[in-house]
Amino acid sequence: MKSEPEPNLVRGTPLHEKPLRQGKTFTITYTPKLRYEWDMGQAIGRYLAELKEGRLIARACRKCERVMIPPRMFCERCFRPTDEWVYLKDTGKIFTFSLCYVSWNVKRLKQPEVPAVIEIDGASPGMGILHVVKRIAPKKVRIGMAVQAVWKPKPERIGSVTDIAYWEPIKK
Amino acid sequence: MSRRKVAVVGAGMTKFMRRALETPKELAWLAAKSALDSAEMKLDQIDCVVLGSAPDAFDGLHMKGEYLSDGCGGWKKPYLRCYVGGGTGVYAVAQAWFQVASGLFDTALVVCEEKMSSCLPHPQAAFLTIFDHITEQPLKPNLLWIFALEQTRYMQTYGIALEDIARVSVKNKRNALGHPAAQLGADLTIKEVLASEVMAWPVHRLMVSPTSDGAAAVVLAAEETARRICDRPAWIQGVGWCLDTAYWTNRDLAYPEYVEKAAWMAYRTAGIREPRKEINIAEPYDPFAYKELHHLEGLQLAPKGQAPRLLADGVFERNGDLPVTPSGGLLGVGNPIAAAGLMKICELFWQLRGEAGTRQVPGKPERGVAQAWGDLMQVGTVVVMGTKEPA
Amino acid sequence: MSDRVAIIGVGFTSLQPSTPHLSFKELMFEAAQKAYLDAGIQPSEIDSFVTCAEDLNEGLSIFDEYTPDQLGAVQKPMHTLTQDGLHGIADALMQIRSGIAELVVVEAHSKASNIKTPEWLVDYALDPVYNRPLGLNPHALAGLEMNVFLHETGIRAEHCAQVVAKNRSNALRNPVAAYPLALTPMYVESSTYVSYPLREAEIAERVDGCAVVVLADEKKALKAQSKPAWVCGVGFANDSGTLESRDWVRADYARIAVERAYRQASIQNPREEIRLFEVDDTYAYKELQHLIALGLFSDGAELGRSIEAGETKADGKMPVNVSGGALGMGLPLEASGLYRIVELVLQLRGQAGARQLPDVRLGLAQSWRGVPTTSGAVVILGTERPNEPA
Amino acid sequence: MAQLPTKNEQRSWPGKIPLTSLYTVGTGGQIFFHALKTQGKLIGTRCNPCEQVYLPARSFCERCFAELTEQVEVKRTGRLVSYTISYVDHDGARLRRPTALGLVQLEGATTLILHYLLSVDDSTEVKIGCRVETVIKPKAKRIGSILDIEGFRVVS
Repeated sequence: MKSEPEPNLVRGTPLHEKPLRQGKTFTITYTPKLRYEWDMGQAIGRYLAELKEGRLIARACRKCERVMIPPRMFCERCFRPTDEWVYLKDTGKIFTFSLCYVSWNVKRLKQPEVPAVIEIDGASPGMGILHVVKRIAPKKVRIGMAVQAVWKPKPERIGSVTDIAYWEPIKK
Repeated sequence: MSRRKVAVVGAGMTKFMRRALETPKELAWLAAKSALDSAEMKLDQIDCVVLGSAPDAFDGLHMKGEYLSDGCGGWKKPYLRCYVGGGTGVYAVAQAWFQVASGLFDTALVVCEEKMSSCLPHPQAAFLTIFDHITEQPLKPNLLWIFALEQTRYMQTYGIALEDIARVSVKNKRNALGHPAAQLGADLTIKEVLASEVMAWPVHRLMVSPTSDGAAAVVLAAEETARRICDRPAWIQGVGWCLDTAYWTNRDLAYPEYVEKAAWMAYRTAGIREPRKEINIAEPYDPFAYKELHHLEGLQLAPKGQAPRLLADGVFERNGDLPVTPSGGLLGVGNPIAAAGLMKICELFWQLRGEAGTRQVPGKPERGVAQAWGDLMQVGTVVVMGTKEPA
Repeated sequence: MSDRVAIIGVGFTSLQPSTPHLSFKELMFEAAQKAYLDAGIQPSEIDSFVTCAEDLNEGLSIFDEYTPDQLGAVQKPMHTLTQDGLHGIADALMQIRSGIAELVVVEAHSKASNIKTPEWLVDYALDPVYNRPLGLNPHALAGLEMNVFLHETGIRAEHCAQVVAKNRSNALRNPVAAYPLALTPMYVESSTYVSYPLREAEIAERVDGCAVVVLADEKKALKAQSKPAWVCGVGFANDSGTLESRDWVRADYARIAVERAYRQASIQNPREEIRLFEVDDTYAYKELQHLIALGLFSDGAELGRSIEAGETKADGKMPVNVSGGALGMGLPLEASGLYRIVELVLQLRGQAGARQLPDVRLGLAQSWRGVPTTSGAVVILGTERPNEPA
Repeated sequence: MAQLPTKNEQRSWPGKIPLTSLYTVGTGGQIFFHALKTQGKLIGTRCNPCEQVYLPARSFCERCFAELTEQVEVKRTGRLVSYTISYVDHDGARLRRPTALGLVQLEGATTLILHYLLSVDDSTEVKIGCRVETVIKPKAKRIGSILDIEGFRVVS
């Protein structure tokens, strides 16, 4: 039996950027063409259609009495169809948040984005959606802060979660 | 035939690297070959092969399990690729465990591979495509978001200070200094970790594991074979896995219930009632510093919200009462997703056999737990290994 | 802990070229509800769940995130295999036999209609260094394989055309099938070449659908409300993942998989003992290549004669793809194998309606994962509780 | 219960996988492409116990997992194992000029190689089993890619 791997037995050839650039290491670059059109289905189809109208809608399960957003046609707890559509307010509370200085493709941002999970008023406790908060100094964002959706103007809405441009604190 | 005992009889891994010259197949082969060599076995003694690998978007190959099959030793063999996101590395051992325990196979080669550097513009960009395609991707989220959102929740719920989280980075990067495969071993102070730039508050750069290329492998054998070919098999005493809802914005993020459920599934099989007393060494998943603490609580190795205090008290140091991540973990060794999880199993194998060199924890550990986590903060996978044959 | 394992419930949607009214979750929910109803179980009783899916077929990375809710699997053991549904059946069997679970659910589905660039997607599966730069349409790999297969075995293009005519005609009697058509081999032989010698009509069309299968240990199976379909044998295997060194004439992955399955099921003479075969026919020639790999014919000449005599037709001596196969039902990606399992279960139960065969006691399903893979699996199901556990 | 979307409602959401992939050719590939680019040679690696010569060169034997260090130069001539003529592109459109592809076993190799069949437009122009020769691009045009090989030409 050999014992713990000696450093020279742990193999692998780290490649540094220089030989890559000099072309000593052969490489192939390829951009795949992977396009999709995902069926929204009943729950998300209605959700987006309502967003276009400037409304948030949820589905309710009569058995566990939860009002769920994003909506779904089945209750994942009770394993039964959900029962009805319920309109919610476009206000809520910050359930958790971050101040993010990096974009999705890892570019540094000067001003942080404020992604947050927003617990929606009218949904069951803890039922939130992912979105972004703006119009507040990042340092002042707090868990539990009351926020309100800021909708894009109606002609700009396309039936998307981005029809809500962002969420902002409710001024008292 | 019914359930049989199963042991790990060999382990191996490649270096973890920012970018490797090797192809994904070659990385898989290097690790698999090293594991076979350590068990003094040949490929034709392997009955089945299990691959674990995370998203195809990293290596840049649709159906990458099929592509990787010959690199993993799957040539003309029963071969499966299992998948639970970041939890895959530890899960793959559970998969191979039930394949051998079932009596269908006597030996299994488990290989985990990831070549994240293939992904441009940056490996992190692939993570955009893990979010819900309709309700989340249009917001252009990145992986840091969900970690930061969860960390905020964890800190707020239990009143945890950022210093306590930075301490995980200090410990793990220091532990990694003794690891021959490590990408990011370092001797740092809490101050230095906190001085690194904020990526997504409260997450600083030095609290995040790197993206890596690499592979790891272990060999599993059924009891008769294990006893015959191996002088000190590391017995698999329990396995568990659990998947929570995809609706992560509907969940309390302060505590990982799915890790608790996976842990109890493994502990029940292992006959463990008091994990904190009965486990000598832990390798919880640490892609971000706070996750190690979060997971220790899920693993029942610290009361809720108390892991930071135990860490500060030195309990989790290599010479502490419960050494945690003596390998150096993902923060120190590197994070080629699935391979990083399997690296933790390799570490338990070496630690339980007293072969971990400068990383060896004192006191001849008899039982260890490895855990990985993944998806949208959703998956817990747990393996308990020990020097004693399971009952 | 149980050595014998049976399928106690199946649920499935009809196969359709597109399913625009349902999200993949809603499609899965429908099939799962039907399967649990058929098995007479509540999801809370289920110990473990398996989904068979590939990220890029879904267009989502780490797709296993999205699998638990609509199956009733939240906070339960659940994992994904990036393989065919038949691999999932083997996985479930191993879980049950290891003692870690008593009731396991296997799910696989296809939303192929949502993939707008299917050939580009398969292209992304090719080796990026040696194969992909050639810029070939991936069907060309099937063209190459078909050509050397015909050349080496003496099977003729007419035989392949007969497979298409048979399977699409069989689909007329299968209400879930998407491509039923009463056609003649002539129709196939006049279809255009996609990649010589492979013709357009010889390629199965992708479809949407979802199938869910419930497996149970012996104790639970004996108490089940439906007649259990016992798993008598399973096998799965890969040949090389590299095109340059795999076998191009024999489907070795199927041969290796079936050898294990026959051994487990104690089958000496499969042609005599097994009543029906559901064999991968992603391309028409594949059905024939697979029948040889399964050890049902010693060579191409014997197989050719058998086809000419109509033996593989629904009313023949050894019916192959009574369901319509992938050519007749359509190809629901990873769910392909599970739809073949569904067919076996219905036939074994005597619930196969207009296509019911008499006296079905043993059936075999076999899958292949399509180009460029050499991955396949075999499952043998029977009405009798096996003497030797699978 | 569910309301079906009305006719004018959007029912699907478009998207893509927005990535590019950068592949290294690996330690085996470095040997093969270096020889191809600089010398126009076809280099494979041998596994003696398994009696295999892998072309292009590989760093390991898939059958026994041995590390392969013995390099073998493979001849440019060989036998056509199979061929196909591809009539459609990746979008399913008919190609203006079909592409002929060959699967070739070169003399000295036990594995096959897939590449274009040059000057073949029709299935009648070629037969399985015929002799072919590898056409390699002139040195100035070689970059260390499988496309440094132009394809195979049927030798009459």
